[in-house]
Amino acid sequence: MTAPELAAETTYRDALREAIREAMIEDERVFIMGEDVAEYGGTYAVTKGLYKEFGRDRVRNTPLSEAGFVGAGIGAALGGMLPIVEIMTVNFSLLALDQIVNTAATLRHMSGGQFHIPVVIRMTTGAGRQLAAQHSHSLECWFAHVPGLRVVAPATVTDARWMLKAAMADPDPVIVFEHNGLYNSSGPVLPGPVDLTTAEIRRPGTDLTIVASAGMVSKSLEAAEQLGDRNVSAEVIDLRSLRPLDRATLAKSVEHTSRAVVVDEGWRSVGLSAEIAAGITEDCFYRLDAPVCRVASREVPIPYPRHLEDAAIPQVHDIVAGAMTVMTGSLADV
Amino acid sequence: MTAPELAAETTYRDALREAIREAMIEDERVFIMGEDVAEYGGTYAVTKGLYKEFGRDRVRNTPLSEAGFVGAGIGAALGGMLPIVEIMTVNFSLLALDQIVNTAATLRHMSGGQFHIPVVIRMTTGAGRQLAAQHSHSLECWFAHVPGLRVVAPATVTDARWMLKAAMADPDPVIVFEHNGLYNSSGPVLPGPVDLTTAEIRRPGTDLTIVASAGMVSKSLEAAEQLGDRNVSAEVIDLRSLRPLDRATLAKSVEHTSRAVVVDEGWRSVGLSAEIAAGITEDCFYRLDAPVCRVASREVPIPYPRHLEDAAIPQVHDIVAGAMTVMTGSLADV
Amino acid sequence: MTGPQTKLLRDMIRIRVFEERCAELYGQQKIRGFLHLYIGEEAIAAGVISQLTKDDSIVATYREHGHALIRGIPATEIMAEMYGKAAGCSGGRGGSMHLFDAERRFLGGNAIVGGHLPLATGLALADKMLHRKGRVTACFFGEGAVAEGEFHEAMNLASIWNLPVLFCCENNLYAMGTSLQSSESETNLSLKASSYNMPSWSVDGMDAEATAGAASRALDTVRGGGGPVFLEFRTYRFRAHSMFDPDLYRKPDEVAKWTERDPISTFSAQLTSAGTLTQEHIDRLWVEASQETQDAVDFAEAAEWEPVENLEDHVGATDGASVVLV
Amino acid sequence: MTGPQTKLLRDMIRIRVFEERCAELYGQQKIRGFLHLYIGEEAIAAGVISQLTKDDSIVATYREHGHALIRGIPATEIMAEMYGKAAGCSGGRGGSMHLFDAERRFLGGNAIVGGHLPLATGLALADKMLHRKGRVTACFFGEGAVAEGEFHEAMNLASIWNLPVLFCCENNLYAMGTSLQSSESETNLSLKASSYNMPSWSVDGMDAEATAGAASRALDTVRGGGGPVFLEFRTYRFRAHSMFDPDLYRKPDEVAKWTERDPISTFSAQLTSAGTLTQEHIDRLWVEASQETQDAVDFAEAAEWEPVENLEDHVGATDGASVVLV
Ligand SMILES: Cc1ncc(C[n+]2csc(CCOP(=O)(O)OP(=O)(O)O)c2C)c(N)n1
Ligand SMILES: Cc1ncc(C[n+]2csc(CCOP(=O)(O)OP(=O)(O)O)c2C)c(N)n1
Ligand SMILES: [Mg+2]
Ligand SMILES: [Mg+2]
Repeated sequence: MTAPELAAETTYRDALREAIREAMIEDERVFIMGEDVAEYGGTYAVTKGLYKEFGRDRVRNTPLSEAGFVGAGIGAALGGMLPIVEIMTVNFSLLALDQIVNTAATLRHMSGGQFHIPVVIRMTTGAGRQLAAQHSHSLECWFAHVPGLRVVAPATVTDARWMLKAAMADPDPVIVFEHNGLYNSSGPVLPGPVDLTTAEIRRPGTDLTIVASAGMVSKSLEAAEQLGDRNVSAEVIDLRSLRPLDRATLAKSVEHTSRAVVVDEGWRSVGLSAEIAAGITEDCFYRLDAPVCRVASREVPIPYPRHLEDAAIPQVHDIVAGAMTVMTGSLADV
Repeated sequence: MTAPELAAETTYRDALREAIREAMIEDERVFIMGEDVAEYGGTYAVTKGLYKEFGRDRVRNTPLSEAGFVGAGIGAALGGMLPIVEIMTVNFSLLALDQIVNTAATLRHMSGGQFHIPVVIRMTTGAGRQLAAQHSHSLECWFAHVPGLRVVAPATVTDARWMLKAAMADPDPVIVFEHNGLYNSSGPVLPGPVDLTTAEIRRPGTDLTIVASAGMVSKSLEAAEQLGDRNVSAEVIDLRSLRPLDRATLAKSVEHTSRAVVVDEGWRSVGLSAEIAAGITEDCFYRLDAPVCRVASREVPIPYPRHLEDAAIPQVHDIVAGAMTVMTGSLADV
Repeated sequence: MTGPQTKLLRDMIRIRVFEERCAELYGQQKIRGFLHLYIGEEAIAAGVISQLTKDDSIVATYREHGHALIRGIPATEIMAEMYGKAAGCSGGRGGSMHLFDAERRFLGGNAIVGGHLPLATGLALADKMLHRKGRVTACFFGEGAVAEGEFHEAMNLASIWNLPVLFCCENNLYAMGTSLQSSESETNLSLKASSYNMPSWSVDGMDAEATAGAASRALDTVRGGGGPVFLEFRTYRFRAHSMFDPDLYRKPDEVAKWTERDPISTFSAQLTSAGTLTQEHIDRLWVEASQETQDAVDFAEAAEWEPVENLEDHVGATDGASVVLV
Repeated sequence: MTGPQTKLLRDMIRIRVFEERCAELYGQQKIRGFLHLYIGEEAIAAGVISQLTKDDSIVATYREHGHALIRGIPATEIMAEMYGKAAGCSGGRGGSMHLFDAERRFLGGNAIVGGHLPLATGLALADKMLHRKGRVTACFFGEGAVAEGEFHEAMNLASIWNLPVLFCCENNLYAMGTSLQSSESETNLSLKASSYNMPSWSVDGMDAEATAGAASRALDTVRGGGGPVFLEFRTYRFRAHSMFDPDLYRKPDEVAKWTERDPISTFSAQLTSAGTLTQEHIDRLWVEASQETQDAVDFAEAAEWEPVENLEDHVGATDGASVVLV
C-alpha cells in the first residue's frame, strides 16, 4: 500500500464521471445508457460531455421506458457487454423492478450458475430538494433485501470514484445509489482501489456509534461534533455497502461504545434502520447499554414545503436528540 | 359482543370468496378485476363461479398488464367504485409497484387529503410449491415499508372471511396477502367483524414469544407443540396486520416471556423480521433475556427442487432450533 | 367581449401571465422544487378544456398549471400551492407538480411519466360502470409518455373496455432533451392509437380554435359511447423543460420557427384583423391577467404555512373529509 | 432419412414424445411445480430453430421444453432439470420453467410473461455493439405477452436501435383462460409491429415448413442488418395451460378443429403421400424418440440431488465458472 496522496479537489459528480470515463477508455465493452445521458448529460450532469468523447453508441440515450432499457442492460451484460444503466432516480426504478428482481437477481441462480450479469445500475436517491411525494423516495432498503444484488451507496468523493470502478469490475449486478444532495459536494480523491463491502469509520469515538450512509453521513458527522460539545464522543460509521452489510465493523464499534444510533433517510418501518438495529442487537446484545435508537424518516409521503420536508427527514438535531436518548437511557438504567 | 358461534367448516379460499360475494351483494360499487378472474375463476380459484352470479362486468377479466389494471383499479376507486384488484401473485406485482407506491400510497397526501382511494389489492404470496425463483417471492416487507398503504395477511379462515370484508370497508388502499399454502386450509368461520390492525395470540405461553404471520403461523404452532415437549411454553402471535404493526401486543407478550423468536418466510436481511426484532427490542430492551432470534428465509433465490426449497424457507425444526437458542442463550448468560 | 374566441384568448393570456410570474418567483426562491412551464402550449389546455363540462374529469402531468387555471381552480389557490402554503389547492403538500381539486374533478398533477394514464382509464371505468352517461375523463400527457409501458397498457384497457377517455397527447417534440425522432421507432403517433383500434387524429396545437374544434369532435364520439379517442396536439414548449434545464439541445432556428407561431400573438392578430377584438380589448385582457396573477401572489404571500405538527396528516383515514368522485 | 423435412418431422416427434412422458411423470410427482406443455405447437420451435446457427441466441418462456430439445440440449439434461437433479441443464435449480444452457446460447426458460423481451433486446444490442455480424437473438413469447408494457418497450427499443432480434409470437389464442379476442383491442398483431415500424407477417404455426420458411425469410432481413422482424405464428395448444388448469374455457369443437391440424400427423401424411417417407420410416422416428425419452428418464432417475449444503451457491460470484456470451 502506498501512502494516500491528496489529489486535487473534485466533486462527487465529477468523480463519478471520471470513473465512467476511465472504464470506457479501458474497456470497449463498457457503455452507458439511460434517459438523456448523451447531449443533455444526464439529469444530474454525471455523464456531461461523455458523448463527445465516446459517441452516441456508447453514451446511449433511451426513450422513457425504464423496464425496457434496464432489461436491455441486463441482456447486454449477458451478451458480453459491460453496461452502466442510469435510471434518473430511484422513483422511476419502480417501473424496472421486475427486471431487476426477477431477472438480474435470479438468473445466475436459476441457471445453476451458468450465467452472470455484470451490469451496473446507477440511480439518484433521496429527498431534500422539495420534489414532493413522487420524487423523493429513499428505497435503498428494498434493493438491500434481495439476494443476487449488491447494493452500494458512496458517500464521499473518493468512494464515488472508486466504488463505481469496483462495481464495474464486479461480475454480478450492482446497484449504485447516488444521493442527490452529494453531487456538488467536493473533496480530494484519495487513491484507490476501494472495496465494495466494508463499512468505514469516518470519525472515531468511544461513547456511541452512529451508523449512517450516503446523505446521512455528513449530517451524522455534524451531529457528532455537536455531541462532542456535550462531552459525548461519537464514532460515525459510513455503511458504504447496503448489501451485504458489514456487520463485523458495526459490531466491533459497538463492542467498544455499547451504544448505537442508526440514521436512515428511508421511512422508519421495515427499512434499513431496522436491519441495522436488529443486526447490532444480535451481535452485541450483552454489550448494549441501551436499545439501538433509530433516527429515520417520518411515516409520511414526503411533502413539498421546505419546513414539512425538513421535518419529515432526519436532521442533525434529530440525530443529536436520538443520541442523547441512548446516552441518558443507559444512565437511567445504570 | 355475542359469544362466538362455531360455523360450519370452510376453506380459506371459500371464506375469501364469501367475503367478496357478500360485498358485491351489499354494494353495487364493488367489483373485482384481474387476470382470469371470470370463467377461469382465478389462478387459485378464489373467484370461481362469481362471474355467473355477477356478470363479466363486475367480475372483470383483464389482459396481462399488471400496471395497467392496478392503475385502473386505483382510478376506479377515485371515481367512486370499490374495486378489488387481484394480482395473481406477488411476483407479478413488481410490474405494478409504480402504481401502488407512486399513486395509491401518495395521492391522499399529495392532494392535501382531498382524495382517498378505497381499493383492495389482493395477491398470493409465498414459496413452498416448487415454483422456483421467479414465482416464490415473499415481498410483504416491501409493502409494509410504505406509508399510505395498509397491509394485512390473514392466516386463518376466520380472518380470510372478515379481514377481507374489513379491508373493503377501509377508505384507503389495502394490500391483502394470501399465502398460497393456506387456500386449502379449513376451519370454522367464527363470527366477525374483526379489525385490520391488531395481532392475535394464537397460543398462550409463558417462556417465549414466537411472532409469525400467514404461512408461518401454523409452522410456529407446530414448533410450539414440540417445544412443549421440551418444557418450553411458547406463546404464538399471529401478526395479522403487517402495516401498521401491533407493537403493543408484541410488547405485552415479551414483557411476560422475556424472549422472542420472529419467523418470516421472506429473506432475512432488511425484511419484516428485522422490523419486528428491532421493534420488540426497542419496546422491551430491559426485559429481554436474550436477543430476539430471527428465523427467516435463506439469502438465496428460491430453488426448484423440494429439498433445496425446504432448506431455503423456515421449517418447524428451524423454529424449534431458533427457540432453543434463545432459551439457552439466556441461560448461558444467567 | 365574452364570446368563445375571447374566452380562448383570455385563458391563454391568463396562463402566460401566471407562468411568466412563476418563473420570476422561482428565481426569487418563492417557488421551489421542479417547475415546468407550459408557455407556448397554452392553446391545448385552453381549447380542450373549453369543451369539457363540470362533470368531466381531468388528469394531467406535472406541466399542469395551465390546465388547472382553465379548469377554474382559483389562481390564488394554485399560487399558494406553488408556494407550499396551507391554502394551496393541495394543502401545500403537492407543489407545482401536484395540483389537485376534488370539487373541480382535477386529479393532478402527476409526476411519473405515463403513470397517470391507467388512473384516467380507471376513472372512466368508474363512470361507465356507474352509468354516468356522457361523462369523459380527459387525460393530458407528453409525447415522451408514449414509450412507456403504462401508456400501452392503459390504451389497450381503455379501448377494449370502450371507456370514455379522451387521450390528449401534447406532442412538443421533446421529452427533456430527447426528441421524439430519437425515442420512437414510429413517430406517426396515430399508428400507436390504431394498434389499439382507437380513432385518432393530429391537431395543430398552436391554434386554440383548432384544439377546441378537435376536442369537440372527439368528445362527441366519446360521450356518445364510441369509446376512447386519441388526439395528438402538435406543439412546442417555448421554455426549457424545467428550471434546471439549460436547454442546449434545440436548434435556435427551430425555436424561432415555433415561437413565430406563438398561439397568443397569432390568435390576437387574427382576432384584431377580423375585427372581432380591438388591440385595446386585448390589452385589457393582459391587464386583467396581471391583476389576477398579482392577487394570486398577494394571496400566496399572505397565506399561512401548515403547522409542522400536522406533518403526518393525510396519510390514511383520520377523518371523513376526503372524497371519491361522485 | 436425413433431409430437412425429415429433421423437422423428427424434431416435432421428439418434442411430442418427450412431453407426453413429462405429463405422465407429473402425475407420478417426479416433476413438480408448474409444467406447461407445448404439444400442438411443435412446428414453431422445430421450424424456426432449424434456421438458426449455433451463434444465434434463443430466449424463451416457461413453455420451452421443445425449444430446448431442438436447440440441442440433451434430453437427459432437460429431463434431469425437470426432476430438479444436479445434472440438469440448470443444475436442477430452475426446473421446467427455467431451462438454460450457456454453451448452446439458450437463455431460458423465463416465467414472467413479457419479462424476457427486454433481455432478448439487450442480447441483440450486445451483438450489434460487438460487431458480431449476422448474429440473431430469437425471442419466443405467447400472444398474451403483447398486452404487457414490457413487450411494448422492448419492441420500440429493438426497432429504434435496429437490433437483430427475431420476435416470434406464438399465438395460441389463449393466455391461460383469456382469449386474445378479449385481451387485445386490436387482434391483428401485425398492427402492433407496424406501430413500431417493424416488418411483420403471420405464419401458419401448424406447418413446420411454413414456419421454417418464414423464419428463413425473416432471418435474411435480420442478419442483413435490416433490424428486428416480428413473426406471428398462428397455433393452438392441445393441452391445458398447465397441469393445474382444468381447461374449461375452450369450446370442444374449437379444440377439435385445431387438433385436426396436428402439425405432426398432417406433416406425416404429407410426407408419406408425397413418397418422401414411408410409414415405416415414420414409425421409426417415434421409436427413436421414445428411446431418447426413456434414456432421459433413466438418466434423470439415476442422477444425484444437489447436496443441501450447496443451497446458497450461485447467488453471487464465488468462482469463475459462470459466463457471459462471447
Ligand atoms: C417514469 C419517469 N421517468 C422519467 C421521469 C423524468 N422526467 C420528467 S418529465 C420528463 C420528460 C417527459 O417528456 P414528455 O412526456 O414529452 O412531456 P413534456 O415534459 O414534454 O411535457 C422526464 C424524462 C419521470 N418523471 N418519470
Ligand atoms: C407478468 C405475469 N403475469 C401473469 C403471469 C401468470 N401467467 C403465466 S403464463 C400466463 C399466460 C400467458 O399466455 P401467453 O403469453 O399467451 O403464453 P402461452 O401460455 O399461451 O404460451 C399467465 C397469465 C406471469 N407468469 N407473469
Ligand atoms: Mg414532450
Ligand atoms: Mg397464448
